Amino acid sequence: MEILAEGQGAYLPPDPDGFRAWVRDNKPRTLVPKMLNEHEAIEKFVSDGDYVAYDCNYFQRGPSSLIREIIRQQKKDLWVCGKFTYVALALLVEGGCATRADIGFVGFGPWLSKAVAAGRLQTYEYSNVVMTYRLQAGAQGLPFIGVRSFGGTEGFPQSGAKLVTDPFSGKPVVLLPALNPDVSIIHVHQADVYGNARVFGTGISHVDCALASKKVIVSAEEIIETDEFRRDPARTSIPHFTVDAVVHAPFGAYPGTVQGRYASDVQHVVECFGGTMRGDLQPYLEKWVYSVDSHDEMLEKRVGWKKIQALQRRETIREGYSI
Amino acid sequence: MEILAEGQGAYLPPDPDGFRAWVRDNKPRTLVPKMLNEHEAIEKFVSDGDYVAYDCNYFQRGPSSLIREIIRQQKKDLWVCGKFTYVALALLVEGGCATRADIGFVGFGPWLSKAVAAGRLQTYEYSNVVMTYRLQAGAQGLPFIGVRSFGGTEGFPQSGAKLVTDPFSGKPVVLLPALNPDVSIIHVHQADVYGNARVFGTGISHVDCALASKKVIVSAEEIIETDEFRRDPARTSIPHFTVDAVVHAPFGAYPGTVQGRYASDVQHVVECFGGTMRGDLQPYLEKWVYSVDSHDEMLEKRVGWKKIQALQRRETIREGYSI
Amino acid sequence: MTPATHFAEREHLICAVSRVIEEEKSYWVGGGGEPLYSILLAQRLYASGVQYMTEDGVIAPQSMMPWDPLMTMVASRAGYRALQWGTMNTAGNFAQLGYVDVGILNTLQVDRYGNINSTVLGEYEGGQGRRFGGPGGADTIAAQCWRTILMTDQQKRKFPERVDFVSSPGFLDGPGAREANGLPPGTGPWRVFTPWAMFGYEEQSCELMLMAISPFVTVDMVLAEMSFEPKIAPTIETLDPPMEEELEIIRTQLDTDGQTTGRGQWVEKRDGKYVFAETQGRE
Amino acid sequence: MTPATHFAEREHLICAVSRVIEEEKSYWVGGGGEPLYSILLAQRLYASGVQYMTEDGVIAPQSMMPWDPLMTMVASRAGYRALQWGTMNTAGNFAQLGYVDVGILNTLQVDRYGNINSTVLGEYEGGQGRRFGGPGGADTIAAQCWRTILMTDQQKRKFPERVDFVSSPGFLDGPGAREANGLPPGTGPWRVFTPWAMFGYEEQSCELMLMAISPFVTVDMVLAEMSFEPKIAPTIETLDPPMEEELEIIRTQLDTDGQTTGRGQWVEKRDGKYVFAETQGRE
Repeated sequence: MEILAEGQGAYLPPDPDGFRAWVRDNKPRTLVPKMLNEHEAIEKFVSDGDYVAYDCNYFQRGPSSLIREIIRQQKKDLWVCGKFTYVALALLVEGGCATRADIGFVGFGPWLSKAVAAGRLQTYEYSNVVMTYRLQAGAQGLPFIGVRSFGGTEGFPQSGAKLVTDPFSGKPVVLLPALNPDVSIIHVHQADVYGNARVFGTGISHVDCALASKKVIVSAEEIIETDEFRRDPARTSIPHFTVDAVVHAPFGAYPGTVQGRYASDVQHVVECFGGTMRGDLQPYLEKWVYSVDSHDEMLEKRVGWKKIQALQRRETIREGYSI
Repeated sequence: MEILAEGQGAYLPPDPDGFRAWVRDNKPRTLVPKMLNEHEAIEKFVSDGDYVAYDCNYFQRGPSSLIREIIRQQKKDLWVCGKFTYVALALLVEGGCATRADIGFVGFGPWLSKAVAAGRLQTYEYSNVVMTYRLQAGAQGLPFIGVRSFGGTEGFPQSGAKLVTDPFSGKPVVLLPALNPDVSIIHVHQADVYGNARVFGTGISHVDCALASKKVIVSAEEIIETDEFRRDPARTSIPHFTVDAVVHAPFGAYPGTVQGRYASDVQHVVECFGGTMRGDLQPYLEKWVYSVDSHDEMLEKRVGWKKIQALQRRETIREGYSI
Repeated sequence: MTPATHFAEREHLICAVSRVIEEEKSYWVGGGGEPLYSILLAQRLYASGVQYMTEDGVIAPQSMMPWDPLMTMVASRAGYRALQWGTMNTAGNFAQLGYVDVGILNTLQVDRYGNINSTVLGEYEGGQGRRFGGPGGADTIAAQCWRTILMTDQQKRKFPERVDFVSSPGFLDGPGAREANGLPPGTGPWRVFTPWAMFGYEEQSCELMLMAISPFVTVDMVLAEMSFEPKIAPTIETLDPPMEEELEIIRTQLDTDGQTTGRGQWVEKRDGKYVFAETQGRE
Repeated sequence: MTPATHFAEREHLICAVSRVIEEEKSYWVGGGGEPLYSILLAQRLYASGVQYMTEDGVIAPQSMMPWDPLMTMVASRAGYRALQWGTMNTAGNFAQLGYVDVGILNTLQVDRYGNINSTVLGEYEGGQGRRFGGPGGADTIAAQCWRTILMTDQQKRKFPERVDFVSSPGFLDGPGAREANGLPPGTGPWRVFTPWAMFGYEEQSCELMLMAISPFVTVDMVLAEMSFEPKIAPTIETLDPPMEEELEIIRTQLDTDGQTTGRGQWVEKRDGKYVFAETQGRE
């Protein structure tokens, strides 16, 4: 199994044995209550230097309130899993939190060019599916997984991938290093206090994120009884023992949408996106992050009940988003 | 990526490119009606010499009526994916249909020893999860997948697995060849006429079986409208374009159970299992397969309405088995 | 159908792509913008049963109209009444298995061999180039769908001899290069559409080949907006203009405020000929 | 609890295993038989919150009692009110990730290094051995759970020096062999229970070590029913007999017709001592 080519990008080295040892020593197996508020959860489970994954993004069922809390707490030197993301990376970079990113897709604009040119952000190049495959391998406890794409691109040399000879067919195939983030943050429709969680509708890689990560913070629109999970076990997306903290965060994906619950706030999205395109996100961060103490305060002081109602009113589809 | 050891067992060689070409040329993408009766489905889509997978088994939401039809049509030289199976392999061997099996778990007893000793059955050794991992790789279009088990066993030399040096960590890891069966047969709770299908409750590898196989026959307890799938798309287990034939088979898992629908027939199970333990399944095959023309005739003449009702009556749990 | 007399060149682009969409093929499209508008238009006029999937694992939806620019992926209206919901790997796996015939993509740059850049304009090394968002799903689409359709603008800087960065693979360096890098055989670029032209690829050389032009430009105008000379098909066809019925759908259901299609130049029929319009924008 | 005075040795086996089950650990057990009865008994008496999974991806069920011998995996009563339902790979992945502390397994043979045979008695090659069903889920359980508990009978043929076929890995050939074959470090055999004895492993040599015997046998009786001489712990404990409360649960909820536990020898208390009984079977 000859190595034909290999990327030279830095990557979080796959360490399935180390991950297993972490799970053995840190993850309770029984039903342990894990409710924390957003401040406690981020303070306790996101450390400077962590590799951070989140599922979906700032506008689409993402853990937006937790992303803002990371910025509010000024976490440093984070390495971000940039699959299917958009402005979240921009906010984390401009907030001084993120210095590295594995790129599937990230929001572009002057902020990105400036951050890269100034050396404030180091990027490594992948693609969205290549990143979700890496997470799948991490979620299966494997050191690597093959993929039939990515070979021949100019992202490949900037990555941790290798082109090898398939020992079964003799043909070339790309191997990707498994990814086990230090922490993942995932916004869900429903969770219980122990961390059992349900996501309705499509997602990017939420289940794999939870299984692959050493630390997992779930924020949930609703907290429900554990017995509710037992009534329809096929609907459990994430089982409790993988989760470290549960944050009750109604409108936690704001300004994004949560399918079947509320629409995204168009005006806010334009404001945020505009900041990335102007390359100046500080006013946005000041208004929506630094000048409020918490997600709840932001909802109350910056959004208001009337808009909250309007966003709920605009989301009129229910099919598939409840049991 | 050195090869440290490799099994010497014959195996269906992984051929992701060949599988892709098959899909390109044989799988309609649009909603094409695919209803066939069991005779037509097996006649058309199971060929002598095929590698056959089925999900679950003769006693547990398996495609039991289709297995009997394979025997009735005296298909020859089948190579059976023996994951999590039990008497089904015994029936296929004693019916003269199966001559090879990849073994995860199969029903034992004198029939097995005799068939192996007489050279009527060639076995290759794996384990249940090793086989479902092989199917997963096949269902992802990959040539192989790693696994952290199987190494060091005496099944390994009788398999298609290889022990290689992980090019990322330098540690040894087992690689399994992907498995793309020629045909898989899967019994489901609900399907539409195009092949969209739902399985409720747990399963072994039903989704991966459908995605990994060149030809897919689904038998269903109920045929439902396509719009029913659209009302809860997360519940679709198998999408239509992977399926070649849909057979309406109420009680298709008989004598086994279908969760939420009917219990297994204890008396029948004992009769069948007894045949495997005595090493004489011909009376069983005569009574339940050869002497009836079809599954419907078997239900009518050998089972009867009273027992059908009783088996439905005995299955009293509904939670999780409907929408 | 009635040929239109006043339309945006980007509307024309969407109409042109919609007409090559085939009912019996399966598609992977981005979550918004021109690629999606093209297939939605085709569904409504030319291929009602055609099925598409998106990157978040939405399989064959019946998206709720009118389309909203913020109604991107992982949104209820975009995934409405799909046949299946999964995740990104659901989409990736189906493509890797060969179940997806055609991918439709926007691109920043495309070169002679159909390579796609969505990462950087200028030098990647050193960090001084102008950075973009990366391949997203395009790498998988370009590698694994049997064919890809690219959509871009007809501008010199969009058609360099070699893209500044190969984010997603075209034919890479030419015949055989995809397979040598582990990509599935029999796949690759198929068409490039701009508002002004339709390109294919010459089979043997894998090089971009001009096949058709829009009725409001000439071959020379097209070639002037490319940094390299493409192969030229023996016969250059002229693309049909948009039809009123197509525009009606684009304007009332797909891009109701013209956010995507309103940009660029407008075209009108004057003295029996299609020419660039004096009036820009919808009436 | 009240020590029982008349019980099957297999009932004793189940009780002994149930007492080593720890609430804060997670388990993977087979879908029926002694391993499952042991954890169900523990749930009812010693570790009410303990969670187990089965091979078909049932995570932490509240199985409906009484247990039915045909109520194996993929059956509604066995998976009732679980916290999650998945597939075999769900179970396999959790184990591979290190989430499963203990696997409990039946075995046909176990050897000095804890290797497990469920494939063949006699020679594999040539096909003349007596064939069994293969490892099933045991290979994964034995490779990936942090510890494994084996359950078998105390018979010479069940304890050969080397199993006829290593279906699932114990310590293979001794220290380091698991890691050299790609298995996760820090895992391996932990206990072997028979109706007569409990074994562990000597840490340095990885060899089977007798740790405790049942109150109705002697060390010599145990050793006489092994084909090799195991290590012997410095102190040999005596296992407690079953308690009436345990037997009540086994007989009314778990193995109501004695199909599994009724086989083998029965034990009774006579003159203050536990001895093999004259009366076999439940009263």
